[in-house]
Amino acid sequence: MAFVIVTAIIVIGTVLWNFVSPWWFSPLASNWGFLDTTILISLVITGIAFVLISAFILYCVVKFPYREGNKSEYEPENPALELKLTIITTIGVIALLAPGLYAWKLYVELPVDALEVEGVGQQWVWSYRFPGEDGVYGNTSGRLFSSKNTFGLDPDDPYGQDDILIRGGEVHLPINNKVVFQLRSKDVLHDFYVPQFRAKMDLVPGQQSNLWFEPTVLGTYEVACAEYCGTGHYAMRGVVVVDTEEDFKTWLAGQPTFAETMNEGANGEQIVQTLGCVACHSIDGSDGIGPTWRDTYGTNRALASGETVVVDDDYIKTSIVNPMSQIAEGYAPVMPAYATLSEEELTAIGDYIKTLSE
Amino acid sequence: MDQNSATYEGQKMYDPKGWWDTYVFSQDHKVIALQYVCVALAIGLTGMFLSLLMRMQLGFPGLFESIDAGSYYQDVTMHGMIMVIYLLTALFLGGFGNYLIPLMLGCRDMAFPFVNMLSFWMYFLSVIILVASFFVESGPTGAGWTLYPPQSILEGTPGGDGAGIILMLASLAVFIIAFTMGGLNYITTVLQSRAKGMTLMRMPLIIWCIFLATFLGLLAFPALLVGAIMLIFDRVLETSFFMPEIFKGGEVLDYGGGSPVLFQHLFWFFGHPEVYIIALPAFGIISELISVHARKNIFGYNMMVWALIAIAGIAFIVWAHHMYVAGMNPYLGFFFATTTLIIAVPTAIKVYNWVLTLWNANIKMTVPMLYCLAFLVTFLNGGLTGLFLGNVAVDVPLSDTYFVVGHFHMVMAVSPVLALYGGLYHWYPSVTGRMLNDTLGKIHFWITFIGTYLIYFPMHYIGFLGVPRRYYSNEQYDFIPQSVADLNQFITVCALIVGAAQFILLYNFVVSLYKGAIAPKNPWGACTLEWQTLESPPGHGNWGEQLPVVYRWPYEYGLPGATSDFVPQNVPDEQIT
Amino acid sequence: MNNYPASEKAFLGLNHAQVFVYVLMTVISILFLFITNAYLFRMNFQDWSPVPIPSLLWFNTVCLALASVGMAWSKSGAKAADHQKTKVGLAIAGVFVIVFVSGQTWAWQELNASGYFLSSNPANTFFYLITALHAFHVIGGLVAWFIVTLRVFKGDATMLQPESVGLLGAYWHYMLLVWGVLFAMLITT
Amino acid sequence: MEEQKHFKHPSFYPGDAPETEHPFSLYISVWILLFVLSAFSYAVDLAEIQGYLRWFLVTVFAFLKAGLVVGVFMHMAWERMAFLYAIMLPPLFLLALIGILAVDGAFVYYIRDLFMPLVGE
Repeated sequence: MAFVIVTAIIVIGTVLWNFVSPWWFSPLASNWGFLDTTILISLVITGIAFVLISAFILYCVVKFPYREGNKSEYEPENPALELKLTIITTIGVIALLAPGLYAWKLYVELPVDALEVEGVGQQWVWSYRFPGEDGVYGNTSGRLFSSKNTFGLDPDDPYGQDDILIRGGEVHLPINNKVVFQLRSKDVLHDFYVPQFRAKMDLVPGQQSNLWFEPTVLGTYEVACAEYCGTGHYAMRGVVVVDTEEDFKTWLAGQPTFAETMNEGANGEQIVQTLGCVACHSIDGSDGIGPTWRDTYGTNRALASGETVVVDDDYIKTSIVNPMSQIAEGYAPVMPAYATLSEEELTAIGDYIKTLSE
Repeated sequence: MDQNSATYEGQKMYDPKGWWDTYVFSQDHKVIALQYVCVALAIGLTGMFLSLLMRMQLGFPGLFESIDAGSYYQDVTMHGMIMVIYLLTALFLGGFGNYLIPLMLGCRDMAFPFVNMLSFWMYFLSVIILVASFFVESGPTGAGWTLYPPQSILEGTPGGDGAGIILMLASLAVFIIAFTMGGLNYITTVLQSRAKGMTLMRMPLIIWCIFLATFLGLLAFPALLVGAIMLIFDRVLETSFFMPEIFKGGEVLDYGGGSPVLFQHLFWFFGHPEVYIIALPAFGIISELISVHARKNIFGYNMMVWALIAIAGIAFIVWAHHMYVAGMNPYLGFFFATTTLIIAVPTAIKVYNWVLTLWNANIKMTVPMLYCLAFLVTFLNGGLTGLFLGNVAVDVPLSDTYFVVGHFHMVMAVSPVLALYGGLYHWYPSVTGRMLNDTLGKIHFWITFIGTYLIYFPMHYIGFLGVPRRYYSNEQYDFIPQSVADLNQFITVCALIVGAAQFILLYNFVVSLYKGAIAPKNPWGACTLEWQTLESPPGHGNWGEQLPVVYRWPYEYGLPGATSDFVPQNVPDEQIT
Repeated sequence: MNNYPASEKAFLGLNHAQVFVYVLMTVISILFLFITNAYLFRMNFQDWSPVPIPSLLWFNTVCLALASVGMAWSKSGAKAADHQKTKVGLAIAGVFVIVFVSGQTWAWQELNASGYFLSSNPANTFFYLITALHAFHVIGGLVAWFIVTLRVFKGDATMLQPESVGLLGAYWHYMLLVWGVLFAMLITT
Repeated sequence: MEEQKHFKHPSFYPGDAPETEHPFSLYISVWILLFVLSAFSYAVDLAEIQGYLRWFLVTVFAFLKAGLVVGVFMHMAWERMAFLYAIMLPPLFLLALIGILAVDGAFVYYIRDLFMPLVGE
């Protein structure tokens, strides 16, 4: 009897929970409301099945308890009943599948009149590219990546010169405008996911994947990485700002083109953003995978080896080029070596860290 | 008759001669089964401990300084791999398969006892290699249990600098060899060594389940083997099977042209049948237990067998439902969503047949029956949420969130483990000749059932909210409210309690071995052959001089006209009273 | 190999060892099917440049075929209870398989010497991987051959029965078949 | 009640059960169905449907016919059939991997050709 009561509570609780749960869909901010509808359809159909079958189990347990000398009914088979059940199940499955397939058709057919954005993932930062005035992306290649050409654009491609590059993880989008995201990755798998937009797609190195949605609510949304991408996976946070059409245009006009970025000198802040250093080293003083950079220059640093060093230009450079040599105490030895940065770039990073301590 | 006794004499020559032969390098399927169970439970405890470490971090972030992000991901990886492969696959097929196949089919041993022994020792070796990876420099691999490249190959991944990933892949390769040896044995035994009268359609359902699961394994594991070999090549020899151009640590690496999606195809071509390799034996255990303890014949045996065959077949063409948002050709989604939802129909038939077995039955609420019923509830819950994830568009907002974690733990962790415990309580008397303690069993049951439901059920809802899985901490995100952190704390407390409760089972096992009530020969009144042996527990060779002869199907409960409410399989019609 | 009685109706009239080996062959087929699959998937991509197949491979193929002929010879001897013929067939088969395996390693060295390194192109990697995997399985057969031959020379007459020689032969014919398919794939793509 | 004493459900004892006679009409209707299905197969040829669709349709009709024959005429042999299906069906599905991988491989090639033409240079 205890089993019946407890299980009945569990089943009723499971159903009621859907109405009282403090956790529910994040407020919708895109055109993908239909995906929520399909989830609700699924919830209703599966909920009915769950309650009916559980209730049947509990009824049987109550109705047919063991009695000494009693015998169960001998009924090995009932093909008619099984056929009926199979048909009912099939109908239920079709009722689930049909809206799902329809929604998927909408999801994979990319609109042609949409704004195009390329999303590029790397450990552990997001960056974006707009095709610029000519509306055509320049060619890219995985072989052309460098700490300067962080998008791997072909410098000789005329289409690429006016491509607008967004480095640093914050992208703006115009409201009520279809957006097609073309996604690629520099290193490992990532996944572009904004909970309020519902849409989601993996970024795969060496190929391109697509995703489209239409932002419908103004505001600032967080981008989370939804495909495990290494130690900093949970810290790979980006921001999407949904603007009005005009604000968006103003913002976009202020962003550098590829040609401009290739000509600018080494800028420490830009480098640490594009290399994704800030995923682990915070600039606001909070603790991360690595030590923070806020107010750290010139302080003493205890090392895992037991020594103590002063955080100066030399220490910073060594820690970038050969991080394993001087691991700070209390932190895991997980930082990759950035051995190919030029002396100029290293100095720029050092200068930038210095500014965080003023 | 002559033939039987002659072979009995012949078989006696193979009786173990010393301590080593009896307990260590034994070729007796029952001892090998016990060895499998013990090793699998030991490594499973390790896996559970790792999961508790993860829960400590999620529930109380930063409380344990030793759990940093890197080691958290290593724990995640090893927990997944250990539980899926080294615990559940090994325990169901190596443990239950070895013990039950010869006993239930009425033969003396596996077809190739020596190969069977080799299979266990290879498995043992694979576990040793796996455990060794905890002790190498920078620890085991932290690439996630799916071992997706490029992540798994690159240095800089948690545990990626040392030999962790190589040991992992080597261990998998050895495991696959062990599984193949065991699996060929099970197939041969089922095909060849059945007792007289034991036609295929008189085999207990659990044997069908193990047989089909073995078949799935034999056909699916080579995909993993090929993937693992190619992954080792990419890692050690710097080839580019799966590796495209990669820019990492400020430089372009020496790879190019490969496709990470190819590995995902190979992995899930193994990975999805693997789900059924675990689920089918659990189905089998439930089919046995529910019939025995409800004192009623299983409903729709034929349909059950055909549903199993259908599940085993369709299981091979649903693999890419794990990859809807993985960057494969999106139009494949239509195909895989359809096949995935089709597989729901035979699975539903199985559930219907279990619950219809309860109708007009004579239900004994024994401990195994409790586990059975709890399995039905959790499997129902987990199976139905599977319909969300298999349905391609519905999967988009839910994939890679806690909804997935809740779903697969419900369907692949809680329900098989409940079936497993039910099976352990059910067959313990057959193995040891003693009963397990009922009170302890019930305490263990309640804590496990309610605890696991409380752990995994709320996860679905933070999945709706969009909390991504495999996050070391959620503190950075504004869309994740404080209540999620509170929930995580609650779940961690539940997990600790459930984890501690598993020691009740261990205690019960050990103590009942010496102090349990002496079990009668057929304590549950079951029809299947493993309870009809001459001695209980059965000795080497199982059957004494005479092999049993089978006269009926294995679920003859409540036969009209018979005085007893069950008729064992080896009782001829004339002897029914 | 097995000392326990089978049920009266064995599956399709096969004995235990036959079922074991045939199912094993299925599993091996699946393994090669997967690798072939991966090969066909990968060869489409832009960075693929085929390997020139060393002509030595043709010679090796003939050797493997002759080994199969040796096994067939041996089986016909076993059927006729002609022990001498059985032994001669076994010996011929063994020699040719050893030649095959050494020929394969020779071909690798040849390729490596002419600059087709394992990791320089996916086509090269696949060539080495596929041939090595096949050779590995052939060596497995060689071990079985070694055990059988050893027992024959110890005077174990059961090993000269058509069943045991035939089963060993079946595995080798099968290896030839697998090699035929793989080789055809390697030279045509 | 005497009859009931050794009651057995016939489907579990195929060897013991008397051969059940099918009504003649069943055979007739199956024959007609077979003819209809064959007609469909020919219709595919006549309609000059080409490419994958043709093979798909032809295979589907062939399987349906096979299923009918197996299901109705060979029901006595279904123990053996269960077995052969159990063994033959899963490997058959492995062929799906070949098809799917071919489709997906072509897709990756296409994507790279479109967006990353410099790959491989």
